[in-house]
Amino acid sequence: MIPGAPTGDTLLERAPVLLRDWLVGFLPGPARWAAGSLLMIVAILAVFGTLFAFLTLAERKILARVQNRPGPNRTGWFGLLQPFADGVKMLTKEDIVPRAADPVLHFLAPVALIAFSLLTFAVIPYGRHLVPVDLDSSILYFFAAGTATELAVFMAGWASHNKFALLAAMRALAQLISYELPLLLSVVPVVLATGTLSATGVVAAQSGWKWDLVPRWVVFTPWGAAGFVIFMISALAESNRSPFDLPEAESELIAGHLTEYSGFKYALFFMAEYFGMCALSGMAVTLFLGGWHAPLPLLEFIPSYVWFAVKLLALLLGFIWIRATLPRLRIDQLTRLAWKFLVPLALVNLATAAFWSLSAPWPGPLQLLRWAVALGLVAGPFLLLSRGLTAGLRPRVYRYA
Amino acid sequence: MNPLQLCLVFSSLLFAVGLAGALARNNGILVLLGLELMLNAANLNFIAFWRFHPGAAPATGVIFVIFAIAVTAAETAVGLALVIALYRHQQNIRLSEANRLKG
Amino acid sequence: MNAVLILIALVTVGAAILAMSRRNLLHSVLLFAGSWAGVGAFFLWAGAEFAAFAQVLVYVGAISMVVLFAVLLTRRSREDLAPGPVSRSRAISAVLAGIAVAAVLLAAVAGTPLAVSAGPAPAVSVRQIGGELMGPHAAALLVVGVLLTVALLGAVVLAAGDRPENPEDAP
Amino acid sequence: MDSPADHLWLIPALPLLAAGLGALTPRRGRRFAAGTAIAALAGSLLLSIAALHEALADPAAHLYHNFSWFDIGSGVMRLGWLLDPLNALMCVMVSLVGLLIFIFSLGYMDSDENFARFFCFLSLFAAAMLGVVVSNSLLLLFISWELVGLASYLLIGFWFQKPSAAAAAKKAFITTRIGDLGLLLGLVWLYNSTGSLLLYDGGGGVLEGSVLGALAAPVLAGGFAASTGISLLVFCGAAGKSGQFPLHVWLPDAMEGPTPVSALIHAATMVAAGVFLVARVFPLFSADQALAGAPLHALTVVAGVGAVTALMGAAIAVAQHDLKRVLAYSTVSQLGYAAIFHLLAHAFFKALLFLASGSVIHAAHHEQDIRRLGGLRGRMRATFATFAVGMMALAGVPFVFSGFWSKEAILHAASAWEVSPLPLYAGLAGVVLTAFYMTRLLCEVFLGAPRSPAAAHAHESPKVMTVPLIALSIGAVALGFFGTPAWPWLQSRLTGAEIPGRPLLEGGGLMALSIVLVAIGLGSGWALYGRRARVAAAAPDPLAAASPRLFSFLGAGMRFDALYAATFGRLNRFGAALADVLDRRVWGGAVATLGRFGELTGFVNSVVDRLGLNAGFDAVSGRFRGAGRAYSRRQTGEAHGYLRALAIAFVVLALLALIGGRR
Repeated sequence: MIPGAPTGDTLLERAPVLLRDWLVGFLPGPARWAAGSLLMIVAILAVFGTLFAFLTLAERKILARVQNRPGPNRTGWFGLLQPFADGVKMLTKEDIVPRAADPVLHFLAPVALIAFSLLTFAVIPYGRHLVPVDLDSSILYFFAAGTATELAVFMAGWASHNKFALLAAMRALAQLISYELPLLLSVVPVVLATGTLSATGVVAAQSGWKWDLVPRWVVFTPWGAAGFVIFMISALAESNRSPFDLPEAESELIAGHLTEYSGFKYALFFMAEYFGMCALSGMAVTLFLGGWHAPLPLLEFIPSYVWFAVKLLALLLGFIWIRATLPRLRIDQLTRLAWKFLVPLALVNLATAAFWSLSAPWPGPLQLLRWAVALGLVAGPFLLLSRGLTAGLRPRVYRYA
Repeated sequence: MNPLQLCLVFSSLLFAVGLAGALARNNGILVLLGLELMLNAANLNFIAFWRFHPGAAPATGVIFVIFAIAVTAAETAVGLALVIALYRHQQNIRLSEANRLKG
Repeated sequence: MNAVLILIALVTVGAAILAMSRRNLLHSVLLFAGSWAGVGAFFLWAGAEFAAFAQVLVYVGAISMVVLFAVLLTRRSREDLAPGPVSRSRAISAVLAGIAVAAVLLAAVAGTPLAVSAGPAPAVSVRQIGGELMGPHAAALLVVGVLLTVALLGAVVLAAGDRPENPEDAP
Repeated sequence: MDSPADHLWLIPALPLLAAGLGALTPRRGRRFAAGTAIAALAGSLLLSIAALHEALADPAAHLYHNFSWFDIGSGVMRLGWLLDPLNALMCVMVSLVGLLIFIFSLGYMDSDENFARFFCFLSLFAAAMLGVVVSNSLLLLFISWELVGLASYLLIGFWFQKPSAAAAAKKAFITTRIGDLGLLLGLVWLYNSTGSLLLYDGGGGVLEGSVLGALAAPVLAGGFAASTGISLLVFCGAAGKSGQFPLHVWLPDAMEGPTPVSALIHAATMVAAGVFLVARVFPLFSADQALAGAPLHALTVVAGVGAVTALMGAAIAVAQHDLKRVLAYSTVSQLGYAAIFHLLAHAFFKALLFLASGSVIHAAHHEQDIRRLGGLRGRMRATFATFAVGMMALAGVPFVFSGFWSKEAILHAASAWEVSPLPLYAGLAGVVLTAFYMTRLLCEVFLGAPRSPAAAHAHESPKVMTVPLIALSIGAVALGFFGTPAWPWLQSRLTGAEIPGRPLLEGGGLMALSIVLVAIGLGSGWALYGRRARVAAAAPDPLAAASPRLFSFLGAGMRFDALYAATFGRLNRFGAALADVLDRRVWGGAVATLGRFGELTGFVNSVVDRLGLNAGFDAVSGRFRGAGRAYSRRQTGEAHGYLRALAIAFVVLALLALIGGRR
């Protein structure tokens, strides 16, 4: 492993791996790799499946609490069984397929969506030894898989042979494509700084503490913080959440491109959305929050995957929190935010990251100057562009009203 | 039948399918996609030779493919723009009807 | 080793053939996406990860979307997507041409003695590729960058055409 | 040096000024024009008398005043005025006779409407004549010579409405011009060999010793001396102007002009100019005398021509019916005698005869045919008297009249000439004939009865015309005494050497012979015409009765005109015809052929163009267009077509490569 993590390799740390080796040991040589990977897949599905379930519950509970109401507490103790109740409801509902719909695409859409979302989980390093697939360019793989989901959205929209569905699909696509750019651009500085495209490489680069107090996470650098903010906003948009959940917003276009779906397919869509959210949060943790590194050296004894889980849950609750508080954005405001605010910011951020890495070897006192310039480079454009955002907004003119 | 030849067979087939498709379909977009297939076949060859023919510097094959992909992307974008423009003029994109540019 | 290759080849070529023969335009586009993914898989099989992910990212992610949009933009009604039957003679002549080309290519492949290195795929790390790109191929990179911008701007201009200035939009 | 020659230029200048003023005066300024002309000539007369006085003071000296006219590059053309006895005498003679003629023409021309113009021409003529006389440079002489020719043309052709007058003027002008051509060539030759045209230039002049000697050297082939050649050429000019043998044809026709003009031209000046020129350049003529070997001496030629002219003139005069034509031929013959003294005398009585005939014509309303005149003795007594004096002087009636002495001197000189006796015999024959035709003229005109109404009404001319007649008759008589052999004052003045006076009768034999001849002439004339005066105008002339053919031959001026017409006329016509033929045939032909050649090239061009180029080009371009169209058909616009073509091409190429590669 990376030197400088002397105490982190405790028994607990290696427990999952030992477990797997033990299980796989029963099988003959060649099948061992297949079994191991199968096992990994099962583990991921299980963990994130339950996470999905309780996440829905948590979301509804928190939303309720924010709106000063108890939220689901009838099913099971404090409503803990609510997800299972939903699950049963979804499974028992009739799966209606419109006659004029394109059966193949209609069926294929949710499947593709789930498939591609799950693909993205393969490269996230959950723990020191818990990296399902350690690719040299895993970040690139993550985003390649991520963009494939757009196809599924289109399929859903088109296959349901419904004007609203198609229109919603188009809006969703516009949003997804718009926010893909800032997403990628905010990642580029991280790659630039760490010098590698593999997730484990990035996490390894964020190991260690400065003055044994401040961990060397990317988020604690000026451009890292800006990048993290941009990444989170884009992630929200990518997963159609909160202020950006226009496509399936109830008050707008019924259920957006999901209108013609019901029953289990609808559940699948719902699950895929949550998986997307989790995957993006996981990548955010890996890239910006130091992956499975502990915040303080003395907390090293706690196993790495625990830290990963903590950070992940924190981000997820953040998502839910934002959903509870922020109003929904209009489609033109949404795209303007992406193109006129986030993309330029990301580009400038790239410049600051370059400056940051070039000015690294500056002697002591100059470090302050380095910080000052970096902060200026981050804050300046932010203020300028934000002022640009609100200028020129005109009341929306309805052409066909 | 060494793997390289297999790869070449694979790319040839892909190329042939692309060509046949381009020739067969009357729809502008599909012709473009057929073209796309042919280009991919070429990329395929690059990687095949990169993989099985160590000789040259290690990364050239991959870099060539990356550049090829970029150029193809640009080409497709322009092609599609042309098709859209064509559609605007003749309200359908059947290439057999778009033969005004003739001697 | 070869089995996987053959599998990928079959899938890709099959998807391609299906795509070309489908009457429903959207299905063929999606199948095309599938075949491109197949090519990506081949890249992966050959060991060039970066090329594979780039291929998937560019083709499956971006180009298929653009094609889909193009398809939607160039139809007047739903049934447009299912174009009329392909004229018999054209199909036959096309297939014949395809077969002829395939035959020639296969003959060539079979005929030429190809030296094959048995060794494993040369491990090319992303850093190495980055170095190469930024080093000797920096100029090519810049040119491709410029090419992309110019092409896409041109595409926008071409496709946008001269949308009439909408009177309502005027303040 | 303020020599008298300095003022010489005034003499010709005054009449020239008068001519200028005359030209400007309008037709009604008659009195003014006549007045200025006469005043000017009177002035120049006084000046010439003064000049004569100075010249006589030192007869041998040739006073000259040269000035440079203009300079041509390196050489300077110099002109000059000359004063010596010969010049002075001539000046006096010309201006005196001129003045008398001017006064006479006052009366004669007063009925003519171009009166002013007439006087302008007269003054111009006088100025030119004086210019010839006083000039020291041959060039200046030549210039004024030409002016004289011009003036004579203008005057002869004064009544230009009459076609015969115009023709006569042209004839006079052209014949004198031919002579002048010879003169010009002589001058050019002279200038070429001596480099100067000045007669007397302080030793450098043409007539001075050194230059003359050089000229005399035998230069030309055939042993001719340069001076002989030059002098012969100069003599041509003189012959032309004074009507010598070959070029005399214009003189009788010049009678077309008004009588004062004829008088002025034939009596006093123009004809005298030729003889004066010879006298002027006499040293040049005699330069080759010393040259023994020369086959021909200039003077012999002059003498020969003179003799022939005299004999011929006299013969023709006999057969003339026109009053003035008789006098004209008599002038021609008198000039044959070519001697200065005779010239002076002749000037006076010939002018007298002309003016007398002028007053006869004036009185008889321009009737000039003597056959229709007659019986004027009673009617015009003064004219008859003066005419008789003139006739006797001309005929050479002994002792009293100047004509006799001057003729006597010439005959004496001719007899002394050893070269050949021919001139002497011709001279003597001339004397007889002259006496004969003058008496014929006198009888026909004045005696007998008037044969026409004009003659009947003739009355004496007004005083303004008869006074000059009387003056001239006094001159004719008085002048003779100055040159008698006994007292050769005049000759000695002229030659500058004192000639010893010969006793009057010393040359008795010759003088007696001539007296006898004159008597014979007069007698026969009186016998034929005096006793039996002509009865009627149409009556045949007694001589004609005797020998009609000879008479008519002489009457027609020995048919010289016909001869010339036949020779030069035809030559001219032949030349013109030749030129015309040449022009039309040769030149026209050349141009025509060129034109045809142009047509030919044009035709060939069009043929080549039509067949070769157009056809060729059209064919080729047609084929190109065909090929082009064939190719364009290939471009169907069908995208698939192109792709299919590509595929097929690819397959073919691949096959070739494979098959090629395999082998």
